[in-house]
Amino acid sequence: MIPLSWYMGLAAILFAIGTYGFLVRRNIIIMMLSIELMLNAVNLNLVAMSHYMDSLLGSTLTLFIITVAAAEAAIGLGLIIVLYRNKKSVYVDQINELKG
Amino acid sequence: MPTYLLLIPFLPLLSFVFTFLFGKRLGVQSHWVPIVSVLISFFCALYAFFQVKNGHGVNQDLYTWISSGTMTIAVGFLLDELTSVMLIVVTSVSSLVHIYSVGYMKGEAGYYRFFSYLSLFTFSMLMLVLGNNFLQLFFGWEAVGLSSYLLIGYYYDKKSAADAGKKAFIVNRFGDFGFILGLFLIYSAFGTLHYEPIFAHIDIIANQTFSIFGNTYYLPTAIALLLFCGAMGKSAQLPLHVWLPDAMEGPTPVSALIHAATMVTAGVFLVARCNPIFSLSMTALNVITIIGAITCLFAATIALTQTDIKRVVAYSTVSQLAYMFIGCGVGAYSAGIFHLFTHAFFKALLFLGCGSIILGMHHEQDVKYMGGLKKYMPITYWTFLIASLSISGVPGLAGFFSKDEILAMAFASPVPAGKFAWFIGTLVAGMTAFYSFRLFILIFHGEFRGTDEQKAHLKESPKVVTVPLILLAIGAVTAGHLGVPTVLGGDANWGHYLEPVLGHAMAHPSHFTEIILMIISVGAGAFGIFLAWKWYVKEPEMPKTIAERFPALYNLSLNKYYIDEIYDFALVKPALSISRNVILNFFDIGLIEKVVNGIPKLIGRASGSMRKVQDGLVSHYLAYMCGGAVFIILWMVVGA
Amino acid sequence: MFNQLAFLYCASVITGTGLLAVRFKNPVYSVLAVLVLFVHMAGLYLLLNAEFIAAIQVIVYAGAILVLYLFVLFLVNLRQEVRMERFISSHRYGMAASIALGLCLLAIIPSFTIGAKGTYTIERITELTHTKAMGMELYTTYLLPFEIAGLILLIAVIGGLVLARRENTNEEVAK
Amino acid sequence: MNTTFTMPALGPIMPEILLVGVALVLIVVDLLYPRNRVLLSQITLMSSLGLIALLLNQQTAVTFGGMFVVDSYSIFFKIICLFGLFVTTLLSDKYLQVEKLRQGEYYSLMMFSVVGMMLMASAADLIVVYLGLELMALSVYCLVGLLKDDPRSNEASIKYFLMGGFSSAILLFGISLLYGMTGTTNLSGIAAYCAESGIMTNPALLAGFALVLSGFCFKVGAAPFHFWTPDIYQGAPTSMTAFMSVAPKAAGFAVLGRFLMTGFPEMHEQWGTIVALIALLSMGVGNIVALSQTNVKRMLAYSSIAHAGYALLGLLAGTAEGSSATMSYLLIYGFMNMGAFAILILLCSSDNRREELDDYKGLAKTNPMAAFLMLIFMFSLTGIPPTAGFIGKFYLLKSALAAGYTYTVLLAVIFSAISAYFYLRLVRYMYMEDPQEEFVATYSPGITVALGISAIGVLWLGILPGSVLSWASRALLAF
Amino acid sequence: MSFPILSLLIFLPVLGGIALLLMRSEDVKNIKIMALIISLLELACTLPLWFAFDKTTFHMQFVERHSWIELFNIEYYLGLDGISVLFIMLSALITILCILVSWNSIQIKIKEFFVAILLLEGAMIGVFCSLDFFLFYIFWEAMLIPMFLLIGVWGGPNRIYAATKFFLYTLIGSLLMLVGIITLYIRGGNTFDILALAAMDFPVGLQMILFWAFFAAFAVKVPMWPVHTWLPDAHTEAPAAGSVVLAGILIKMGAYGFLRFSMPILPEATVSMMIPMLVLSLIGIVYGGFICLAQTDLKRLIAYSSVSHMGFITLGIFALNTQSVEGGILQMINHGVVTGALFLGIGMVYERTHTRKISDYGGLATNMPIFASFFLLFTLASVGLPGTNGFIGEFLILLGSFLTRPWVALVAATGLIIGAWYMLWLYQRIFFNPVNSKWDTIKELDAREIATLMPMVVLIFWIGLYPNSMLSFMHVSVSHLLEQVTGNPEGIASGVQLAVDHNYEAASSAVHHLQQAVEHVQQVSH
Repeated sequence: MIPLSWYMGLAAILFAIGTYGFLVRRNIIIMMLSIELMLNAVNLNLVAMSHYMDSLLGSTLTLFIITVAAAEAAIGLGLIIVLYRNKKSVYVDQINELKG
Repeated sequence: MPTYLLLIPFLPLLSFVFTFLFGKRLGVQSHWVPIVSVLISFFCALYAFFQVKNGHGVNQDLYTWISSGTMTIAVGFLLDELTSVMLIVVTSVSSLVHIYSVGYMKGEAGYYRFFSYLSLFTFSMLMLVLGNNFLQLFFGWEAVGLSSYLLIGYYYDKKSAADAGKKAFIVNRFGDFGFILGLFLIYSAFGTLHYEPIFAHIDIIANQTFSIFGNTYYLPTAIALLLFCGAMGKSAQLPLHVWLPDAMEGPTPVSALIHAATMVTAGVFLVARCNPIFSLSMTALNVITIIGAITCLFAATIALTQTDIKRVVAYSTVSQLAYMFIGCGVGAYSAGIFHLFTHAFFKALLFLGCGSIILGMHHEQDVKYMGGLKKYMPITYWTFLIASLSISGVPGLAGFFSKDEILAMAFASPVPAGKFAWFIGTLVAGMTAFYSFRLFILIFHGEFRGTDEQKAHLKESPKVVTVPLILLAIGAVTAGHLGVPTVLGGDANWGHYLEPVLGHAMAHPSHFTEIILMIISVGAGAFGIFLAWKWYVKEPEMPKTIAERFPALYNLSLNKYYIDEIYDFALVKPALSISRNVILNFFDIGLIEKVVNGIPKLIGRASGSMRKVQDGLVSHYLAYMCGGAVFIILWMVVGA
Repeated sequence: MFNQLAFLYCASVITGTGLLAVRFKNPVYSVLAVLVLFVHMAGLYLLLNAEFIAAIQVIVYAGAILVLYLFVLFLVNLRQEVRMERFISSHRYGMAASIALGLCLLAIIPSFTIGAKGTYTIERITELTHTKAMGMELYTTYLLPFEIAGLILLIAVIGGLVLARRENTNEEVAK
Repeated sequence: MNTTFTMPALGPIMPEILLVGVALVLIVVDLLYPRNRVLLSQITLMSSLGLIALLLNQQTAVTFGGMFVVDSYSIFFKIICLFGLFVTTLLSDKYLQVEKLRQGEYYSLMMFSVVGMMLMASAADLIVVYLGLELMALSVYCLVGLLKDDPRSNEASIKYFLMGGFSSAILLFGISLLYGMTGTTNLSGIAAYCAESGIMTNPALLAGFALVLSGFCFKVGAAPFHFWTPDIYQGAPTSMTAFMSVAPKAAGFAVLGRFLMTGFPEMHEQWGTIVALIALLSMGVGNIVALSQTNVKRMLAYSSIAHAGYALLGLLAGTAEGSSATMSYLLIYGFMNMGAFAILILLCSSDNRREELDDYKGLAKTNPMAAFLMLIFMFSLTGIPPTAGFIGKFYLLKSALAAGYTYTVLLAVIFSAISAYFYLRLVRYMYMEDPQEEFVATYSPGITVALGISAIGVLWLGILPGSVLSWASRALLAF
Repeated sequence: MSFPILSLLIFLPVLGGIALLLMRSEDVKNIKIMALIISLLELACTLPLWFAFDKTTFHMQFVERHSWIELFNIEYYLGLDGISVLFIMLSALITILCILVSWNSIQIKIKEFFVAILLLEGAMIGVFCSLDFFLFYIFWEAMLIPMFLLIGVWGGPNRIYAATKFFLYTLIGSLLMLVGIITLYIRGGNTFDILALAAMDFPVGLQMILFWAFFAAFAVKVPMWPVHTWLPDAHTEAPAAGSVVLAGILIKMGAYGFLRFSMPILPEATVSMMIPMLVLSLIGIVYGGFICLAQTDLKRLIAYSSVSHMGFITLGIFALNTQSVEGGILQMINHGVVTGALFLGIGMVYERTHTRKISDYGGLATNMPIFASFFLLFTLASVGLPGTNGFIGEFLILLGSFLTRPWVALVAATGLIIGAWYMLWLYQRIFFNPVNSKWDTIKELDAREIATLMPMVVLIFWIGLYPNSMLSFMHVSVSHLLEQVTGNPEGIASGVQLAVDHNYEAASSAVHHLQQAVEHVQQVSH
C-alpha cells in the first residue's frame, strides 16, 4: 500500500514547481501553464485523500477544479490575445505601466 | 457708607470717564471737570480728616468683589488716621497739579487726554489708600502704575517716552511679583485679605514657618519681605529704582504728582499700613533699613553729577523715599509717613518749579543751558529756594522736622542697621543740600548759558502756574510744624495722631541725643550748602577739577553706576537672546517643530519607498504574496 | 509492490516533466512536457481508483486545455521569438518564495492526520464503478456546485467572446 | 444503493436563479435591441431593486444539503452586493457613454459576478465558496479588461487574472488540506470535527487554514495580498473600480467572516493575532502608500486596502458584535466609496479622464456641488463625524477593543489619522487651490441619483445609524 | 418635558447655515444680514439660560434626554451645569463678533464662509451641552470640518500648511481619546452617560491609561506644551474670525474637557497626575511668554501668548482647589474675551494694513486714537491689570495654586512679568513710537467695528469689577466637582499647611529677643 504521505509529498513538490514556474517565468502562457501544474497538485491531493478517506468529495471537487481550470484557460487566453493585440508581447515584465 | 467718602475716589473716576470720552469735543475747556472734581475730593478729604480726628473712622464694605469658596474679598473703604493723612496729601497735591497743568500743558496735543489720565491717577491713588483690604490696595497699586505708564508715555510718539513708560510698568511688575506672592502667603495664613481681621489676629503668624523648595522660613519675615518687594518697585528702591529717572520723560506735572509726591510713596504707605506684620520680623526691618540706607546714598551720589534738572530731582526723590523707608525700617512708621507728608510738598514744589523753568526755557531741561534765571522768574526763584532749603533740612522748614525725626529714630532704634542708617542718612543730608543748591545755583545764578532766542522769550510763568507754586511753598514751610518734636518744644502731634494705626516708635532717643543728632544733621546740610556755594559760585572750576581728579567716581555717578547697562546686559539681552535663540529657534522650531513636521516627513519618505515595492511587475507581486502566505503558515504553525 | 513502483515511476516522471516544463526555453516544449505530466497524473489517479477522474484528466486537460494553449501559443508568437529570455530579470525572490512554500508544504505532511472516513469504500466504488458513483453524487449531493460549474463555463464562453471579439466600434459609429 | 433524485428546495436560492435568468435575458435583449443601452441598464436597475426587496423578505433557510444557507448574515451581504450593482449601473450610463463602451455583455457579466458573490455569501461549503468565487472572479476579469483599446485596462485584467489564478491555487491547496484533515468541506462540519478530534493545533490543519486565509485575504485586498488592488483599480474602467471596491470586497468579507466564525470559531486564539497583523499591515500599507499618490483612482485603491484593514478589525474580534461591525462598515463603505467614484465619473469626459489630483484644483469654484459632495465623502472616508464613516469606524474599534485588541486599535487609530492627510489633500485641492481649467461637469440622471443616494446615505447613517446598526447586529443572531 | 432650549441652541445655527446655503451666492448683502440675524437670535436664545439657571444645585439643568443609537446605548443627552453654562453664552456672543468682523474682510466664497461659521457655532454649543460622551465626541470632531475650511480657504498665504497641521494634530489627539472613550464605555458597563461614568469607580491603572488618552485630545486642543505648535500656525493663517473663534472658544474646549471628563471620571488619576500637569502648565506659561519676546509677527505673538495664558488655565484646573478651578473657568472666559478681542483688533488693523509684521507698524495711536484705546484696554486685560477681567482669573488661579503648591505659584507668577513685557512691548511697537508715514492715511474704526469691540469692553470691565456675577454660577458645580475628585469640596488644600514650627522655640525666641531689644532701648533712652 502506498502511504498517503507519498501522494501528498508529490503534490507539494508539484505545487512548488508550479509556483516556481509561475513566479519566475516571464511568458504569460507558461505562467498559466504553471497554474495548471499547481491545480494538478491540488487535484492529486484531493483524489488521494478522497481515496484514503473512502469519500467521493475530493474527487468531485477535482472535477469542478478541472472545469474551472478549463474556463479559466479560456478567459486567460482570451486576455492574452487582447494583450498581444495591444502590446505585441506576452511578457509579464513588459506590462508594468501601472505601478507606484 | 458716608457719601463724602465715596465722592473722594469716584468723582475723579467720573471725571476720567467723562473727560476721556468727551474731552476731545471740549478741547481746551476739558480741564474744568477734572479740576472741579479733584477739588471737591480735596474738600471731602479735609472733611474726612476731621471726621477721623473726631473719632469717626470708617471701615465698610461696598460690595463683594470676588468670592470663591471660603474666600471673600470685598470692595470696601477704610478711613483711619493713616488714610486721612494720605487723602490730604493726594488730593491737595493733585489739585494743585491739576491747576498747574492748565498752564503747563497749554496747547499740547491731547490736552484732554492728559487731564483724563490725571483724573484716573487720582482715582487710582485714592483707591489705593482707601481700600480696606490688600486686594483693593493691589488694585490701586496697579492702577496707579497704569496711570503712570500712560502719563510717562504721554508723548508716545517719542520712542524714549514710550520706552520709559513700558520700563516703569515692567520694573514695577517685578516688585508686584513679590507683592502678590506676599498676598497669597497672607491669605494662606489668615484666610482673608482684609486688613482688620489680619491685623487683629496678627499673633497667629508670630511663630509660624513656611516651607518652600525644602527651605523653611519664618513666616512674618517671608510675608514682610515679599510685600516689601512690591514697595521697592513702586517706591523705586534699589535695585528696582531704574524706572523712576526714566519716568521723567513724562510731562513735568506728572513727575511732580506721581513720581514725587504720591504714587512713589505708595510703597512707604504699604509698609506703614502693614506695620503689624513688619514689626514681627526683625530681619525684615533690618533689610528695609539697609536697602533704604543704600538707596539713599546711591541716589544722592548720582544726583551730584546729573545735569538734567528733572533727573536731579528724580534721584533726589529716590533718595528721599529711601529716608522714608529708613524711618519705617527702624520701626518709626509715623516718622516715615511724616517725611512722606512733608516731602510731598517740597518735592512737588521742586518739580513744579522745574516745570515752570522748563516752560520758561521752552522745554530745555539741561542745566548747562540755564543760569541767571533769577531776574526773569522771581516767583519761581523764591519758591524753588524754599523747596531747596526745605529738602536740605534747614531748621524751621518742613524737611527739617521730618528728616531729623527719621535720623533720630534710626539712631535710637533697636534694629541692628539703625546706626548705619543714621550715619548714611546724615551723610546724605549733606549731599542733598549740596546737590539741591548746586542745581539751584546753576539755574538761577550766574550768566544765562542758553541761546539768545531762549533768552528773548524768558519770562515768568502765568498765574495758573505760579499760584500752585506759592501754595506749595507755604506747605513746604509749614507742613513740618504739624509734628514738631517734643525736644523742640512741640508736642509731637503727628506721632500721636497716627498712633492708633502705626503705634509707637520702637524706641525714642533721649532729648539730649536728639539735639546732638539734630545739630549734626543741620551741620551736614549747612556744609553741603556751603560747598555748593563755594564750588559753583566762588570757584566754578572746582567741580571740573574734582571730576578730572576722580574720573572713575565721576563717571560712575554720571552714568548712574551703569545700572541700566548692567540690567540690559545681564537681564534684558539674555532674556531676549534666550527667547529667540534657545526657546524659539532651538526648542520650538528646532526640536518640537522638527518632530512635528519630521514625523509626517518620515511617513512621507516611508510612503515613497513603500510605493517602490509596487513596481508594476506581477511576478514580484506574486513573490511577495507567496512570501506572505509562507509567513502566515509559519506564524500559525510556530505560534501553535 | 507494483503499486509502489508504479507510483514511483509516475512521481519521478511528473517531477521531471514538471521541472522541465517550467525551465524549457521554448514554451512549446513546455506544453509538451506538461502533456506528459498530465498523462502520468492520470496514471496516478488510476492507482487511486479514480478512473473517471483519470479519464477526464486526459480528455479535458490533455485533450482540450493543452491544445488551447498550443493554439494560442502559435497564434501570438513566432517560434524564434519564443526562444528568448525565460525568466523575469529578478527571479530570485520568486525562487526563494516558491521553495519556501514547497518546504512548508512538505514539512507539514508528517503531522497530517486523515479525517473522518466516508461511506465510499473502495469496494463500494468498484462495485458501482467510479463513474456511476461520481455521477450519483454530482446529481444529488453536489447539485449546486455542479450547476455553478455550468454557469462558470457559460461565463467562460461569454467572457471569451467578449474579450476575443474585435470591436468594430468605428463601423458602428459610422452607421 | 438508493439513487432516487429529490429536488432540493429552490425557494431560498430563488434570488440567485432570478438573477441568472435576468442576466440571460439581458444577453437576449442585447441581441435583439443592439442599439438600446438604456433598456439594459433599466432592466438591471429594476431587477436589482426587485431582488433587494425580495431578499429583505426572505426567510432563513438551508438547502442543497447544507451547502447553501440563507440567513440574515448572507442577506445583508447580498444586499450590499446588489446595492453595489445598482449604484454601479447608475454610474455606468455616463461612464459607458464617455468611454464609448458598447458591449451589451457589460451588464450581464456584472450580474453573473453578483450571482457569484451571492453564492459566496450564502455558501456554507468550501466547494460552493470556491465555485462562487470563480464565477465572480471570471466575470470580473472580463469586465476589468473591457476597455480593450486601453492598454491599461488590459494590463489590469491580465494582472488580476494572473494573481487571481495564483490565489485560487493557494486557496485550493488549503481547501485540500482542510478536507484531508477533516473529511468534509462543509464549514460547520469542519468546526464540529475540529472540536471533536482536538486537532486545533495540528500544523497541517493550521497550514491549510493559513492557505485558505491567504486566498480570502487576496479577495478582500488585504495586505500582503493587496498588490493587485492599486494596479487593477487604476486600470479598470472607473465604474468597474467602483463596483469592485464594494461588491466583491463585501462578498470576500462575507466568506471570510463565515469561514472564520463558522469554520474555526474555536481557533480564535490561533488566528486572532495573524488577522490583527494582516489588518494592521493593510492599514499601514494602504494609508502610507496612499500618501504619495497623485492619481485619485489609485489613491482610492490604496484607501480601499486600508479600509479592508479596518473591516478586518471587526472580524478579528471573533465575536458576533465584531462581525456585525464589519458588516455595517462594509455597507457604509459602500455608500461613501460609491459616492467618491461617482464624483470621479462625474468629472471625466471623453477627452480628459480627470483622475489626477491636479484636476481637482479649484473644483469648489467650478463645480461647487461636486466639490461639496466629495468633501463629505472624503471626511466620511477619514472617519470624521457626523458622517457615516465615523460610525462605522467607531463600531469596529469598539468591537476590537471589547475583544481586547487594544494595541491593534491604537495603531489603527494612528493609521486613521495618517489617512486624514491624503483625504484632506483632495479637499484642500478642491477648496484651497485655484482652478486650472474652467469646466462644468455634466450630470446624467444616473449619476445624480447615485450621488444623491450616496450622500444621503453617508449623512443619514452618520446621524441616525441606529436602524442599520441594529439590522446588522440582528443579522448575527444566525451564528 | 420642558422646552428643549439646548437643542434649539444647537440646531438654530445649523439650520440657519443650511438655509444660508440655499441662498444665492451673489446675494452677498442679504447673506451677511441673514447670518447676523441668526447669530443675534441665537444670543437672544441663550439669555433664558442666564436667568433661569439655578445656581444652587450642581445637578444638570435644561436636561434633554432621548435614546439615539439604542444598540450602543447612546443617548442624545444634553444638559448644563455651572461649569458649562457660561460658555454657551460666550460662544453665541463670539460668533456674532466673528460675523461682524468678517463683514468686509471676507471677499471670496462669502456665503460658504458664513455657513461655516454658523455650523461651527452649532457644533461648539453642542460640545458644551453634551452629557453623552459619544455625542460629545461627534460635536468635538464635527467642529474640525468648518474650522479646517475657515483656515484653509479664507486664511493667509501659508494657510494650507496651517489648516492641515491643525486638522491632523487635533485629529490624532481626538482619535486617541476615542480609544479611551470606547475603553471607558466597555469597562463602564456599556454606557456613555458622563454622569453615570463619573459615579463609577475605575481601577487606578485603567484610570491612568485613560487619563493619558484624554490628555492626548484635550492637551492638543488647549494647547499645552509641548503639543502647542499647531496653534501659532493656525492663528497666524486663519482669517480674523477664525482666530477669534479659535482663541475665544475652540481652545477652551480642551480645558473644558479636562473639567468635564478627565476630572470627574478619573479622579484618582487626576490627583496623581496633578504634579506633571502643573509642571507642563508652568512650562507652557514661561515658555510661551519667552517665545512672545522673540516674535516678529503680530498674530503669532498673540498666539504664543495664548499658549502662555492657557498654561494658567490648566494650572488652575489641575491645582485642584476651589479658587484655582473657579479661576481657571473664569479665566477661560476671560481669555476668550480678551484674546478674542485682541484678534478682532488685529483683524481690523490687518484689513487696513495687510501686514502682520510688527516692525511695519508704529505710531498708530496718532491716527487711530479710538482703536489705540480699545487695544490698550485689551492689552491691559491680557496683562492682568486689576479692574479688568484678566486679573480676577489670574489672581484666583495663582492664589489657588499657591494654596496647593506654593512653588507652582512662584514660578507661574513670573508669567505676569513676562506677560507685561511682551504685551506692552507689542503695544509700544504698534501704537507708540514715531509715526510710520506709511499709515498716515489709515482710517479710524467705523461704527460697525466699534460695535464689534464694545461687547468685549463691557465684558472686560464687568468681569473685572463684578466677577461674582460669573463666579456665582460655578460655586456649587465646582465644589461638587472637587468633591468628586478629591473628596473634599474645597479641593486639595484650603491653606498652606502652616504646621506648627519645627523650630518653634527658635522663632519665639526671635520675637522675644526683639521685644527685649525694644525694651532695652527704651530704657536706655529715658
